[in-house]
Amino acid sequence: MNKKIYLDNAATTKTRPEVVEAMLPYFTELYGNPSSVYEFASQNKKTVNEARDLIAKSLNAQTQDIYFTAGGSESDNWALKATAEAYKEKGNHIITSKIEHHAILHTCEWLKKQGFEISYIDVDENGILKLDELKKAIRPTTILISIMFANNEIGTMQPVKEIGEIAKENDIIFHTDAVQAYGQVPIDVEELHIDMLSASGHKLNGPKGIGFLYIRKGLKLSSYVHGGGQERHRRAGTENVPGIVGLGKAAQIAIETMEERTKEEIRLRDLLIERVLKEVPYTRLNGDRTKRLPNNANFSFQFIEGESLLIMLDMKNICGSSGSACTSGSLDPSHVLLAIGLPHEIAHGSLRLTLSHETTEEEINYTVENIREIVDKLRSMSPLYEDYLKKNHIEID
Amino acid sequence: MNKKIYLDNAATTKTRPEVVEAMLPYFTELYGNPSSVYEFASQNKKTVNEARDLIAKSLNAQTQDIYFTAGGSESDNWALKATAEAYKEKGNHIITSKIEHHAILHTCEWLKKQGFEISYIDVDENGILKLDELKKAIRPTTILISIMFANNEIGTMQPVKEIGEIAKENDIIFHTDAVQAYGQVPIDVEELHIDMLSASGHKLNGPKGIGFLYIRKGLKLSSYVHGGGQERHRRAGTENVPGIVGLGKAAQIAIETMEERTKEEIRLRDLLIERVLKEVPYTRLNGDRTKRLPNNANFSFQFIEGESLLIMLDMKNICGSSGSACTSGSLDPSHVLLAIGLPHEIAHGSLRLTLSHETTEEEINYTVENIREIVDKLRSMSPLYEDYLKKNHIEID
Amino acid sequence: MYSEKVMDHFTNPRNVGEIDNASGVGTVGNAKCGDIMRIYLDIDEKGIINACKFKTFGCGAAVATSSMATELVKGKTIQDALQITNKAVMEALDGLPPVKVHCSLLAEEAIHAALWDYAEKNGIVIEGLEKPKTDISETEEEEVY
Amino acid sequence: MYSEKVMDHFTNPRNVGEIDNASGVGTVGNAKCGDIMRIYLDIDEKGIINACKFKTFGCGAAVATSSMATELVKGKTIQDALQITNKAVMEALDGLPPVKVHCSLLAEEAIHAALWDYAEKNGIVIEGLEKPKTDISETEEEEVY
Ligand SMILES: Cc1ncc(COP(=O)(O)O)c(C=O)c1O
Ligand SMILES: Cc1ncc(COP(=O)(O)O)c(C=O)c1O
Repeated sequence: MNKKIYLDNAATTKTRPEVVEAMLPYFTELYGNPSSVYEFASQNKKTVNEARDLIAKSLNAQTQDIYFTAGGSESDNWALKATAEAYKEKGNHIITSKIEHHAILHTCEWLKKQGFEISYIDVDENGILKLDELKKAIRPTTILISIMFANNEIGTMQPVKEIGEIAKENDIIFHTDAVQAYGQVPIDVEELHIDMLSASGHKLNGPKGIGFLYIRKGLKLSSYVHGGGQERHRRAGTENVPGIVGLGKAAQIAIETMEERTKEEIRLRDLLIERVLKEVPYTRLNGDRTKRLPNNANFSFQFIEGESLLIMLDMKNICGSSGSACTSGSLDPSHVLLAIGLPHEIAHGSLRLTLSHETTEEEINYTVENIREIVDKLRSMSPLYEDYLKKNHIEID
Repeated sequence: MNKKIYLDNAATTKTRPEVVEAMLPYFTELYGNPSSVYEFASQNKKTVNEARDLIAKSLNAQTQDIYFTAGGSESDNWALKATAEAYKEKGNHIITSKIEHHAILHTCEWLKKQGFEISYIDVDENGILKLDELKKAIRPTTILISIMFANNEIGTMQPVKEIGEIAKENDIIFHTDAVQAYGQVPIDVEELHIDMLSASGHKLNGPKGIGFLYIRKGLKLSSYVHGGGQERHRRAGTENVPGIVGLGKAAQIAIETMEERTKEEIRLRDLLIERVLKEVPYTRLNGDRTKRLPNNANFSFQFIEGESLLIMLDMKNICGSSGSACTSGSLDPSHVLLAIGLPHEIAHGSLRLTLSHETTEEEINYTVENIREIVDKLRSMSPLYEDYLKKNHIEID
Repeated sequence: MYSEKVMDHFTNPRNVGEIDNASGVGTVGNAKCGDIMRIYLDIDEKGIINACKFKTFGCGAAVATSSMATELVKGKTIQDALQITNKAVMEALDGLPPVKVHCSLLAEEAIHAALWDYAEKNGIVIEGLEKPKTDISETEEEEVY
Repeated sequence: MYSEKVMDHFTNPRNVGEIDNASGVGTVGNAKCGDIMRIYLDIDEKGIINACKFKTFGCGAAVATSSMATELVKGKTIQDALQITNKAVMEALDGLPPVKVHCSLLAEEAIHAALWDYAEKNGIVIEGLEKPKTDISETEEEEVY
């Protein structure tokens, strides 16, 4: 295929043309600073709040509880650090999981240096949080539970409602990193007892550099970026109006098209999973078979290493990833794959393919065929495969 | 005039069409995550680093010392908080000025709560930092001097070189908030001994929601947004590629056109200043007459209040501001105008007009005429003016 | 930011001016907070407010509330004028942004101050009228979207 | 990310395979770090490396350095082969990204390990050859733009 086959939508997505269209006027025409007095700019304040309103409704939240940020990482940092700061009188204990994104994990490490204690709850072999361990980890000093809604590598969705209930029963604030889930699956912050929620525009076909943090009314979080009075004095900085407009539009489309879109994504994802598992031996699917994001497939191919697989797929115009984008380049295998119990050498041979609404059946079939060939080729070069064959007296060719 | 006359370019600017043009491909075509392995995305990494390189060159800095952020406020917060964190063993004293932007002042207040001591240096009646006070404020525990390059309200430019030298002599880190200056006046971080510098895209006809922090190599600042390994592990979050491209393009144009552009802006600014001072009685110019940003004029009109002036100008299609955009809506008069010694009631009656490369002489003349009329009208309604006239036995009409 | 009514009263303020030898004059607010309102009343022997003028140093809302307050007061008896609350002024203006509510309080207070001045000048006591604060500065309310 | 040379040697690796009854075989690296290299040498009685094959589990750079290393070794004497450093391998590949430098070290080490195996099998001592570490894992260098 000459066309690029983009199967890395968990890393980032193509901004929808309608989203760009919606943003454009706010660069060169309606460019005013929303905090300004004159009509020309106060219109922008309205526009920003319309986006806020739309996003709030999509979560069953209050409009004023949505705060725009520069993306998922800032939202995660803000949620954790500000909670720690605001509630440190109550306690210094935070609970999270072993499979969180680094925006959570590295922030927790930083908080640990400031004197906070962090419990990292285990997940089972499919990546699902062990609820009994969560319950056991709760202390009188626990101020926050932060568990991601869906994992960015293996796509596993957590029992968020149960977690929310546990948090509520114990009067602990519950934050969820929904960067991968928002726009992909329905989320109701009331029903799920979510107190804070992070999301990022570029994961839902919106622009990069914009996201939001939902903060339930009543939480006394301080601001993270100090300065001007924007975002009800909680997040300083001239509003990224085009970004906010783009995020609002992307959210609107994602929510409106969710049912139909994800139905098709699930169909193609299942085709991908079934074919790969059937046609490529010594392969496993990572993550829960059903409790997973509609667009996520994650495989481990024994005896081969992920990066070489990725580069060879790239040469066939297929974009995939191994682990998360922001840790590629690192030599460590994914902490998520290790947490679900994979041995290192198998964790190294993993491939994440994440679909979009533009993915076609033809693309999936082409991808499967190339995976098969490339895995074959790499195995023929692999000393691990050689050892395995010899040990088990298997002859090939 | 039917056309809008935008004279609030210190609040935010129109994104140049060339900038939008440069950004567009990165939304819907080259949308890949720069951290990804495949060719499609690693191109973006190159693009991002080209922008980084261009900005570095414009400051006479090293490419790897430019770190992209979400804007001026984040840069300011990062610079101050990370320095405080990294150098707290050395000392807990920070020096800044009384006329900084709130992104600096509110961060300092926050740091004070964390146990840091802050000295706020006075400025003279033109807004110029009192260097002797700065010198006297230095203690063995001083770890940081943060003084803005140019003030956002009154446009006064600081003796940055002298400040840099004082910092250097005393082995203190020097940060400058150059959000208003970058792209308007030449800046050489080597010559001026600047260790850290904040800038924001939307102040130089670039996009909103993007900025950078220059951090001189060797400073051991920790990251502010923790997470993925972007920006050399110092600022997590998927890169805002379109924003970075836009900032790069805006910086390029701003630097290339600086000489010619600011020459014309200075001519029109001086026309504005001269006509207003001559034609509107009881008026003063705030800020230094010559050491000021090319595009800034800031007046105080005695006996009237700024907001009503702004709204009436707005009805004549003229966009201006009183004080900074992010504090309008606040009832307090500008801390900057108070710091240069204005009494409250005069500080309340101030008007900031900031020009762009698109400003015309016709617009300036139209603006002067309207200011004259509106100030007259508001004075005729003012009890302060009434009192003044009576006290001085002045008859009008 | 402002309702159409507010904009109308701001740009075409009613009753701007002074009244020579007014029955009562009240000035409230202070320049520090950025709002000063002065209200002049012309009250006839029957206690009817025949004319009411104002001068205001302040924001758009301050001017508009002054204008509206003078309109509401005109033609009223002293007792009726006393009943005009800041709420009534705000309602008549189709509302004010939360940060501007204090302007309407200022307008109410200015009327009271002028009535107080009238009472003092005439050595009478107006029932229900307390000595007004001349200096009203509210703490800013949190902005609501 | 990779130079053209690296891509060439990665996608068309030279000398992939095994040598039956090889004179020496060396395996270095470990699966934990994600790189394992195995080099087979066929050394004739004159001490000339007649053939050299490899198998590698690892990233593109690991494969490419293996391929290049086997190319450099082929036809060399044992002593000349010993002189082939990781720098030489990198240079021959027009460089490697900083995070991948350890792959070239691995390739150097794999040659040494195969030579060591050859020496042990033949009960000889090769001058200048120390017992190689079979497990090389460098700490990652900071990325440079
Ligand atoms: C001097 C100064 N510093 C910092 C900022 C904050 O920049 P931003 O609004 O892009 O966060 C501004 C503008 O608002 C400014 O003028
Ligand atoms: C689960 C999760 N959390 C947080 C992030 C960080 O989001 P961003 O890169 O927009 O800062 C990501 C994506 O990178 C993610 O997948």
